[in-house]
Amino acid sequence: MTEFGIILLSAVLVNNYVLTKFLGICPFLGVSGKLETAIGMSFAVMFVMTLASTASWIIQQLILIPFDIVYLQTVFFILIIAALVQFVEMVMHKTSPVLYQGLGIFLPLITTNCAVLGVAILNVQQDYSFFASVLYGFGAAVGFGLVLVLFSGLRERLEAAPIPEAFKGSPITLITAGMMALAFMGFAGLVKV
Amino acid sequence: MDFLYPVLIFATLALIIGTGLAFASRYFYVEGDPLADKVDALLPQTQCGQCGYPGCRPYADAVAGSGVAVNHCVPGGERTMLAIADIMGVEPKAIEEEETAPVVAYIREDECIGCTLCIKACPVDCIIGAPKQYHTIVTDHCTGCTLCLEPCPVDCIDMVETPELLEHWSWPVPGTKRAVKAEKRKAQHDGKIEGTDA
Amino acid sequence: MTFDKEQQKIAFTLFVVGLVAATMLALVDKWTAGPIAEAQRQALHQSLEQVLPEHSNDPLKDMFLFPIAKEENIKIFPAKDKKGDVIAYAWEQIAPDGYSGTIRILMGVRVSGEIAAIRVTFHKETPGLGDGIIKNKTWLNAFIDKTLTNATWLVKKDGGDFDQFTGATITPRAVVKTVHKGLVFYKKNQVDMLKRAYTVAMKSNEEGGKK
Amino acid sequence: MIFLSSPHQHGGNSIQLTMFSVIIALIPAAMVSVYLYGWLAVFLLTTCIGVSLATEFFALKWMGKETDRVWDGSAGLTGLLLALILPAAVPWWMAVFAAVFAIVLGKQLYGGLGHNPFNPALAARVVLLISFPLHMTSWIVPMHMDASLDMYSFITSLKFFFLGPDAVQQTWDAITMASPLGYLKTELGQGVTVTEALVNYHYSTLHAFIGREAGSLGEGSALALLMGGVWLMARHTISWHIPISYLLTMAVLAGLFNLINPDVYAPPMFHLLAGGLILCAFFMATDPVSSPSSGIGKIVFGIGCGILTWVIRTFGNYPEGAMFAVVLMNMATPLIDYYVRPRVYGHKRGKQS
Amino acid sequence: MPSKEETLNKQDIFNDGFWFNNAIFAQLLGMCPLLGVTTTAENGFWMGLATLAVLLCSNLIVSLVRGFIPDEVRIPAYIVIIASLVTVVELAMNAWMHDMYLILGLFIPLIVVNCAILGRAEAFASKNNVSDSLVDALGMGLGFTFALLLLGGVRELLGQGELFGFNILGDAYPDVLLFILPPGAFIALGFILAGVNVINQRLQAKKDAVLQAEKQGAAQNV
Amino acid sequence: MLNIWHKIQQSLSLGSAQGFTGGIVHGNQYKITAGHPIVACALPELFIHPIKQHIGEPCEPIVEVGERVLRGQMIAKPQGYLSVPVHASTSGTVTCIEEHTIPHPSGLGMISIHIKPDGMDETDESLHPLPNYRSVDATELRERVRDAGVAGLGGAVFPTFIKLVQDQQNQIDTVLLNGIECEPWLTCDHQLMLEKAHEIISGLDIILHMVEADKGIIVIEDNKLDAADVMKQTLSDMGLTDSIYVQVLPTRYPQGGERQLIQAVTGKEVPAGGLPLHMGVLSLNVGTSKAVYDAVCLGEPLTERIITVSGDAVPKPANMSVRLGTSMHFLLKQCGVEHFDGIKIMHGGPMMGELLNQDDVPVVKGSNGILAMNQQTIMRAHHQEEPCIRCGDCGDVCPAGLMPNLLAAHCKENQFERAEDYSLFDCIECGACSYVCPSHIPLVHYFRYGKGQVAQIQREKTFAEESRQRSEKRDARLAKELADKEEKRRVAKAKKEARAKALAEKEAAEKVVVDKDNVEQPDVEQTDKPEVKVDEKPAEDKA
Ligand SMILES: Cc1cc2nc3c(=O)[nH]c(=O)nc-3n(C[C@H](O)[C@H](O)[C@H](O)COP(=O)(O)O)c2cc1C
Ligand SMILES: Cc1cc2nc3c(=O)[nH]c(=O)nc-3n(C[C@H](O)[C@H](O)[C@H](O)COP(=O)(O)O)c2cc1C
Ligand SMILES: Cc1cc2nc3c(=O)[nH]c(=O)nc-3n(C[C@H](O)[C@H](O)[C@H](O)COP(=O)(O)O)c2cc1C
Ligand SMILES: Cc1cc2nc3c(=O)[nH]c(=O)nc-3n(C[C@H](O)[C@H](O)[C@H](O)CO)c2cc1C
Ligand code: SF4
Ligand code: SF4
Ligand code: SF4
Ligand code: SF4
Ligand code: FES
Repeated sequence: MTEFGIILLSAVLVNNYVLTKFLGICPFLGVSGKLETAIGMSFAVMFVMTLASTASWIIQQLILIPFDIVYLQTVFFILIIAALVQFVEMVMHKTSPVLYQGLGIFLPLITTNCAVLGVAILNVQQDYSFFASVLYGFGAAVGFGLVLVLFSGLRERLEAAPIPEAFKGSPITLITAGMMALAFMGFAGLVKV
Repeated sequence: MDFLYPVLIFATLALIIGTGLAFASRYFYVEGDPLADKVDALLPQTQCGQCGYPGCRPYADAVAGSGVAVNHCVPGGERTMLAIADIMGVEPKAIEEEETAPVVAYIREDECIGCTLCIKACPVDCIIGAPKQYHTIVTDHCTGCTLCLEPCPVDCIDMVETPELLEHWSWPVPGTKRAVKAEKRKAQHDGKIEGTDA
Repeated sequence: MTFDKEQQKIAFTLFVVGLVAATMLALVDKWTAGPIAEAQRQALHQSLEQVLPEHSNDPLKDMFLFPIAKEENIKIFPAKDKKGDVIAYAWEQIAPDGYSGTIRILMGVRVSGEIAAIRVTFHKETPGLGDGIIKNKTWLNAFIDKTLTNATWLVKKDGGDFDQFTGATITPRAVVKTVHKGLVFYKKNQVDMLKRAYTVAMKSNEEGGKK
Repeated sequence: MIFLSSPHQHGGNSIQLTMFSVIIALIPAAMVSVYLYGWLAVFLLTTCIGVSLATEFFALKWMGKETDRVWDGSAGLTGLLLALILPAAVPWWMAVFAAVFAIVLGKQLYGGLGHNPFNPALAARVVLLISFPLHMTSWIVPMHMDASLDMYSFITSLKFFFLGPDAVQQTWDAITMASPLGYLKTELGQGVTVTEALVNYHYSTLHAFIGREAGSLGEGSALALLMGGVWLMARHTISWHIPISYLLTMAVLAGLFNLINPDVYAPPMFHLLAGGLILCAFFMATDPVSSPSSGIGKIVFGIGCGILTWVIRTFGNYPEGAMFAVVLMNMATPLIDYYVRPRVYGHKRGKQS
Repeated sequence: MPSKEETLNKQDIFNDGFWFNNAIFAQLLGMCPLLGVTTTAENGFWMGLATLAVLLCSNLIVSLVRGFIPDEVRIPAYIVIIASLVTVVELAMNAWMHDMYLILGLFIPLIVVNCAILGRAEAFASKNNVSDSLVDALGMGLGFTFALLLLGGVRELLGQGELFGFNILGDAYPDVLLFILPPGAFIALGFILAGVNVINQRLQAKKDAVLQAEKQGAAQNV
Repeated sequence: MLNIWHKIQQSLSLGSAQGFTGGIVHGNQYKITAGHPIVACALPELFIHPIKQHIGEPCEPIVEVGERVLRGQMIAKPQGYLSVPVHASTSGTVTCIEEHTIPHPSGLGMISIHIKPDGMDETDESLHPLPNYRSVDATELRERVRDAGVAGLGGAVFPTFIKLVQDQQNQIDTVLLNGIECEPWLTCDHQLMLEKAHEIISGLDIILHMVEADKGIIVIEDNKLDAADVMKQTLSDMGLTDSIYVQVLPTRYPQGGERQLIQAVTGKEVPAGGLPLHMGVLSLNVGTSKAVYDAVCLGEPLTERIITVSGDAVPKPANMSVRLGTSMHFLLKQCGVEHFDGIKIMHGGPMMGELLNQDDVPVVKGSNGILAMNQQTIMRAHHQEEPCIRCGDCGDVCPAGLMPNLLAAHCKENQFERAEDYSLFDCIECGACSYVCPSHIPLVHYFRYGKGQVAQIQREKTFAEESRQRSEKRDARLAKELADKEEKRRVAKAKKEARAKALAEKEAAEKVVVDKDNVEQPDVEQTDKPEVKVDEKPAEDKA
């Protein structure tokens, strides 16, 4: 039980994907403009990442290792992820046009979200058990979602601020992300791995 | 030939996924465009055609359907543009024409010859009058779209500014004298920077 | 729902793309497999070179497994002179109690029980504080020629012979403790290790001979 | 025509008044720092405040704002607080770096006073901590502890401040020591129990309270800080919500775990008095700009700070968690403001409109 | 965005990819490798080259096969193509640049999902002919490499006082660890982007001035 | 100790049995005019009666230019339900009926009846006194209150008769008389209570009778204890202590706000969107109560009210009894103001009142105070806005429990949806937030701006919706007309055909088929037409 708690804590806070591992930065910067969208995106990513880590574990254990074709890892994983995302996109388009609109062009971009492929690869590198790897994927996504939502809150506040011309837009956004990363350094060592 | 395994395994997986996607694309096919409705709801319904489309709904369809720019509706003003840009998820664009004070059409009745041409032009039916008699515009219903100006053979229709009503008066944006002055100074400063840049 | 021509095309395209991609990769893999193995070997070799004294064999080739617990082995890389006598060993020792996690140390020990050299191969210590264990050459060199007896295996702060870094005591403490543990381990298993080194060598010689 | 809406009367409070009352409230703590570290404290205080003001001036000028805003007190206060949370051992260039960082990145890039999402002084300190961990985790031995140390005369201090320990023929280890929190953290890692560690350190609650332990400039004396803090609360410059909920959460958490295992978890009184907790709770977590603005939001903020501080202190790498906790909660401030709102008259809680 | 089959000015395409539509500076894409591997200029450089190689090949292949791939599987198909190219690069680096391979680590397979690459495949290569696509890839890839090099240089210089491993700022320079840690990466990039903003504003101002002059000239001619 | 707990409760906005949430304590500018006996203001040269002096629909003038009117004569009659009449304040002749500036922040004008007094001050006696009100039916009394033009004198000028209703579902059990007078400078209610205690209490008794309530509470703040004493004394003199009592509350602004008052007295909150009535409470200003008494027992319509004339530019501040329609210029002159340059006239108190840009504005029913302030005093209060430091003081004092800083920020950025989400419309515009803001942000101004914009957007939306409907109707009509025409043509054609058919009886059957085709063809063309037409129009327009 504690093992799982540690995996979760580590993935969410200590080794946060965005702020310490530099994964999934593009959507982190791109979809954080509005709180509602950020929340929607968080859930989408949570869903996809959990699925991705599940799928990658299965593929790794049942196909790649038995057939000794680990060098095909990247291709296998990305194909599965791309298909998964496309599927989610179709379903979402059909069932929830509002959410679909909100996530807009970013749904396809989940495919190209490093965090998703990253979770798949890191996951199998860590030799987790099946349940642990699913949890790890979920935890990483929660970490992503958490900082995304926090960040969107901050950005909404920034919108009203009289920021100097040269720093308006992406520069101040990045600096704020940097400040968040600074703050997250405080979690260092909570989990020693 | 031991490298045939991986090739086959992978190609099979690709085939399975391809098939799955093929079915899914059929099954989850989405029709229609609920977006256009949303955009339409935002438009002022002036039906003036300044956007280059025959009315508000067609423009909404064009915006939602074929990605036409969001800044064509002049009467809607900046607010509408921003709202549309927002739901379309695109960058807002500046509106070319300036927003003007609200106007309504007014017929100089003694010059009117009662030709009824303006009635036919008015998209919201707010001109009353019978043939050969002078016509009047129901000011409260006029959207100020100016479509009636052109057909009038004797040019007896003017656009007049609507007077400010006490009931409709609302507080302007706050700004004390000093604040206004500070803003001006800031603007000058910004201008100066640009000036030196150029 | 039908599986009409259009749909077939979708599935087929992906199939073809997959086929081509996989074929290409399989070929490339075949082509690079050798160089990759060589590169990995080289990398390991380089670090071994740093901790082992001059030798004339290939420690990688002579590597043998040594049991430290039930079903748990460590890899030991022996160094031999021209005559084929073992002169030193290298193995990896893990310090679990670094400031922010484990520290892996590759230590080279002469048969006589003196340290040839140590290198840290992996750590997560604070840059600027704990990372002296890889950057601070003087500190690393202090370990050379130390034996169980000719040094007090503690940091200076605790009354030993090894420097701590300013503002960071935990990291060196962990390293010193672990290297010490390694030496103790060596002393205990000295004989077995030697035996094993020779049996493995013989075996491989035989195999080599057979081939 | 310029329309002026009611009210046409004003209570007389102003930004300047607010900021200067906080500055006044910090004077006792600043005086204690001079008592503990002598000229070093004076140099650090003047450098931080001076550089903050100068940076603020140039930043305002560069952005085309009125430069008389420098005197609204906020930059001076940031500088003062920054100095108070730095160890006495930092050299001049680190103080300058921190002050510039605080004002430029912490504040002016966000549009100046009122717009910065993070506490500028704390952000600057975090940057220093991760950039220069050595300087930021070693503490000059306070004057009263080892008067034999030739560190506190004007000239020596000056040399030390500008040229470093070598210039005064001191080794770093000789003039610095561990703070109670740092010491405890190291010892616990060695398997020593809390009680033993505190005895070894000669820790005394009374000393921690009146201000004789090593640490950052301003965090020495809980008494001096409390005097200022309580005065501010009485003046309504700060509200009670954040300090009380913060300290209470800390006390409760520490107490609870101390009951469970007193060998591993430090007692609540130690936690409350150690490190910068009081300073943070009264002066930094309460920074109005970067904390929530409703009462109930402030309570949530305080509780969050308390939990995070305790968790980081107890399980994290860093001996002191207060600073990180506040910056982390700063991040959550917009969300707290959005989701945790006071109940509106005539509405049920949680339901708007 | 060019959507017609006409041949575009190669110079424009290159400029566009290298600067005006730069993945990093303009689109904020491909941020992960940018931030993740740029602790030194050298790392940034090699990462950029690896990406450039993949980008060139993927744009080439995608623009070759663009007619044959149905919309529904466009993304999976492109991404499989890209992924195999990346794997090739990965295997090659592992074989012949083992040290760099170890440093770049996870970020090599992640080139697959570098938004810039798929983005280009989608937005440009799938709509343009081979030569244009290649020029575009070159511009984009070099632009990306430039950005990586720049950020890597800044971080190395400020963080360690060195550049490509050479000591630049002298021994007295205190290493500001901030810049080699994650927060510093974000902050340094923020400042670089601010610089880019300023440059773009100047460029725009110049362009406007030129246009203005042309207009006036035209008016006088009339 | 209790006090501390009280404060904690308030800060937590848990709500409390006594007092209301938030609020501020003012200075004591009221002392300037406190205790000054009411003096009658002289008759001016000209009376100006705007045709709307209450909340609701405007009245319609029923006098003509040149007509002679008497004091108390109805000169404008109400239109619609939410409306009360306007009466002449003295006898004289109507000189003109035209637009005149009214006390309104916009500085805009309204149709007003100008009356030149003849100095005789003759009274119209068409309303006969009803001193025996207990025997009169409530409905008749209600009519009387309306005919007398009584509207709330507490500031909101809501037609009083509407409030005095017996509702089946919500039986009123408590009537609160609002003697709070929490605006810092005003003392008109205070003085009224001192001098007209009897009338006020009788008025309350009438009201209790009308709404069949059994409890009346006169609520007074503890800075007017003398008034409370007088009230208590009068109550026991009149023997009404069973049904009516006086409650003294600690002084705090804006306790006089209806909802705050109810919260302070009963501990209950009026639900959002609800009325005090739904809580079984009715609150009226003490002046209104006196006006009800005048209307019922004396048969006098509302033609005069008590006004505090004060401010730091007024040499002789006073509480005056002023006829409605008197110009403020005249009023201030009476109080010693000579030069009108460099002073600003404020209508109402400084917290809720409005600044006027002119001085020849008439006194209306809602005027409870006229303050003349030096320009500098005003400008000091309206100090330049500085950035919000998010101190939260504004939220602490907000009686409605809002977060004014965020609300104002959203209004400023024109994010009105967000602002509404933050309960913009629950703000009562009391001004407490602006009063305490260290950054001098005109918060209330932002809210007013926001509310105005929201209303504007709503109007535009409604208009757009109407336009759409009109446009659709028109399209339908055109289509129908077209179809009708078509039908006619078809019928005509059919007839013609029939005739032709009759003529060509002998021709072969195939031909009929062709004819049929002919009939259908134009049909197809015609249905296409409207679309084509719509399509072309904008093109023409552009050309
Ligand atoms: C941010 C931070 C990072 C630290 N990193 C290390 C480290 O990597 N290695 C280490 O031994 N001590 C590290 N320490 C220092 C320990 O907290 C502890 O103070 C030190 O090891 C005790 O050594 P001293 O007795 O020389 O002060 C770090 C402290 C802080 C605040
Ligand atoms: C549309 C509307 C309807 C009202 N209806 C009633 C009513 O039926 N009964 C009542 O007692 N008050 C009614 N009121 C009066 C209010 O409750 C309140 O007394 C009045 O607006 C003045 O209060 P204020 O000065 O606090 O705003 C109504 C007010 C409005 C705006
Ligand atoms: C902020 C605020 C303060 C008010 N202060 C007073 C006051 O001091 N005295 C008063 O009679 N009415 C005051 N009112 C008006 C009351 O809300 C309410 O309109 C009045 O008690 C109803 O009585 P009326 O209809 O007789 O005027 C205030 C309203 C608001 C919104
Ligand atoms: C009660 C109070 C506490 C403050 N605390 C801080 C602080 O911790 N750090 C800081 O930089 N400024 C502080 N300030 C000053 C000011 O709010 C700060 O400069 C702004 O964050 C800059 O926008 C404080 C101000 C007040 C009134
Ligand atoms: S009257 Fe004229 S301007 Fe007004 S809506 Fe009709 S056509 Fe448009
Ligand atoms: S078009 Fe002009 S002339 Fe003709 S009816 Fe209309 S107003 Fe009269
Ligand atoms: S009182 Fe003023 S400065 Fe303070 S939070 Fe409210 S608006 Fe901001
Ligand atoms: S004016 Fe509105 S927001 Fe301000 S204190 Fe009064 S009710 Fe609250
Ligand atoms: S590069 Fe785009 S998400 Fe990582």
